[in-house]
Amino acid sequence: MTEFLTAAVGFILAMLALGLVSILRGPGDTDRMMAAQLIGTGGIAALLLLGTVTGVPAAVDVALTLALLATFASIAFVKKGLSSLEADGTGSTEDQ
Amino acid sequence: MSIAAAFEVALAAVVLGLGIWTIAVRETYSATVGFVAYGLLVALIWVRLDAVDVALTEAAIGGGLGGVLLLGAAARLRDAGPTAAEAPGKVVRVTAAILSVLTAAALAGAVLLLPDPAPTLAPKAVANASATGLANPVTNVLMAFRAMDTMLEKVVLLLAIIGVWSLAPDDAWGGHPGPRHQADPLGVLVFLARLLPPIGIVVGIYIFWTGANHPGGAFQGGAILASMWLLAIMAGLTDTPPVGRRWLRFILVAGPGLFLVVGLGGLWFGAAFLAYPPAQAKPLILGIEVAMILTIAATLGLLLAGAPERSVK
Amino acid sequence: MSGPTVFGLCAAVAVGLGLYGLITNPHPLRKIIAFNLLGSGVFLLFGAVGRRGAAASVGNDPVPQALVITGVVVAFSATALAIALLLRLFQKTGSTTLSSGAPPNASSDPSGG
Amino acid sequence: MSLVRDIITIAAVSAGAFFFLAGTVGLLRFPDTLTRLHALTKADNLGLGLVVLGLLPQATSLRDGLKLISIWLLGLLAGATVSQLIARTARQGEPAK
Repeated sequence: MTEFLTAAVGFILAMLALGLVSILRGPGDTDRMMAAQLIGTGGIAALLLLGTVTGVPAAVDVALTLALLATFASIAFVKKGLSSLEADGTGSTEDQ
Repeated sequence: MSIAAAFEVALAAVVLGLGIWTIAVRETYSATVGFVAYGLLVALIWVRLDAVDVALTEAAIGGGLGGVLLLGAAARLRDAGPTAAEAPGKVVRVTAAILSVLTAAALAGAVLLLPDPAPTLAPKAVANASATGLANPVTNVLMAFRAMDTMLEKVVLLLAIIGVWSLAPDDAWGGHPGPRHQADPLGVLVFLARLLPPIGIVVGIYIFWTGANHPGGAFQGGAILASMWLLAIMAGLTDTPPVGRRWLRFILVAGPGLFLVVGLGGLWFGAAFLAYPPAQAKPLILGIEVAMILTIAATLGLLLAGAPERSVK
Repeated sequence: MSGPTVFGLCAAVAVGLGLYGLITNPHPLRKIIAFNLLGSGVFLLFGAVGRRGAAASVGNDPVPQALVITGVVVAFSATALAIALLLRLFQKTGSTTLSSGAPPNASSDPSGG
Repeated sequence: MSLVRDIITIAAVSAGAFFFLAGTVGLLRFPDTLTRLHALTKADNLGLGLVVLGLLPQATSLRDGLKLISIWLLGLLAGATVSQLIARTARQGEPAK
């Protein structure tokens, strides 16, 4: 069971890494805004599996914290991205 | 190589890959996004190292709040233009590379040559847990055995906020930090900013409360509360308070102030500075932590908001 | 190779990366990021050492853990102060250069080398 | 009993891993931001939900199980709202049609 879960967390980590490569390469900033969202799903899944594998039940609390903070970071990505778009002259409907 | 070892190498490689991206990429915004991802993923390493308290802190403060702080600065400095004039020459680059490789190699050598069996203070920390009545050894070290460090750390937070505020322009002295955010009141952002903070506040208080016996504590809980406050500010639901307000300043000094009073009480009634009387150790520590979580949440939020920019109208 | 060793080596590389970025990157914000990366590497070293000191049913020596938690908070405070200084400098002069010789907004002129 | 639990875990976690694979393939192969956003927030959230479902039989207490479910609900909430915000930004970034 532990071997299976370790393999699963390794697989999800590999998917996360590939996704991060794709997102960080862009081409635009809107793609990069997804990075925190990706960690908010893939990273949390890896963390939950890792907690079960390593025998750390409190990993669930870390996942809970990570879920909240990743959402917060995503919102900040969007807001800061918007403010830089506004600097370029294009406004936003969300901010009107 | 066993499957667990392969996984550990893969995890280290992913985190280091993000580190290389952060250093090597040209654009500052991309580097910042990479650093946020790095900070959030380092929490996985900390869980693997069985240091869940640190994992919580790194995820909340190192990755989340720290990353957003850097991100805000990157967004504002966007039109600063390239600073190619200052780029160091080839000699500096090669020297820096050699220096960095030597430093990393020395540290790697030290890691490989660590003494066996490893020295540890864990048995002592566990054996003396009965002195405070708290089961989490990390909280015991932070709040009792090395309480002086924790108190001074709160003072550092306070000094940082004084430093940030002192950078305000004259006309905004004592005013609101940061811009006033506005958003469509029926939009998605406002919806999330109304829905998430109640959940976040419950989770923050839970992380704080569970810190007595399980991983968690006032910093981690305070960081979650601060992020929820900032979410409401970013959605325009509330404004940053003017930094001249008396109640705000009271909250900012409540944590370190109560800590200092308890510490002096230990000097007066007990054996030494910050010596808790054994019978009241747990209530005293809890009292300090309740004051501290408020102070930490307010301080972290205001550090992210930055220097005052708008005067009180 | 055990877990603490792998992550200890990872930490050593992170310190090296951070140091390189801190010296060579001309942009002050990038220097701050690099410094945070360096600090994170140092914290991970503490974590690896603490993991080796696991004893008495505690998975990681609590004393280095507490030191790292204090360190993370102090590093965050220092970062916040550094960024506030940088933003004020930008607000005041319109540039982020620290060298007093270079005139502001002369960014396209690679005279320094 | 423990065998049944393990089978549920293996099946659900495998299915979750498959959806993470699908999400990543989408991220790598889809041409523009909006479709990639779709791949990320839908497939990955389903993957997270299946991983949570797979870990539920391994949870040691009811409280841990409830926390696992609330993590997934938080993920869903974040995915639904953040993808809207990012998509809006992406629409403003591209030229008007």
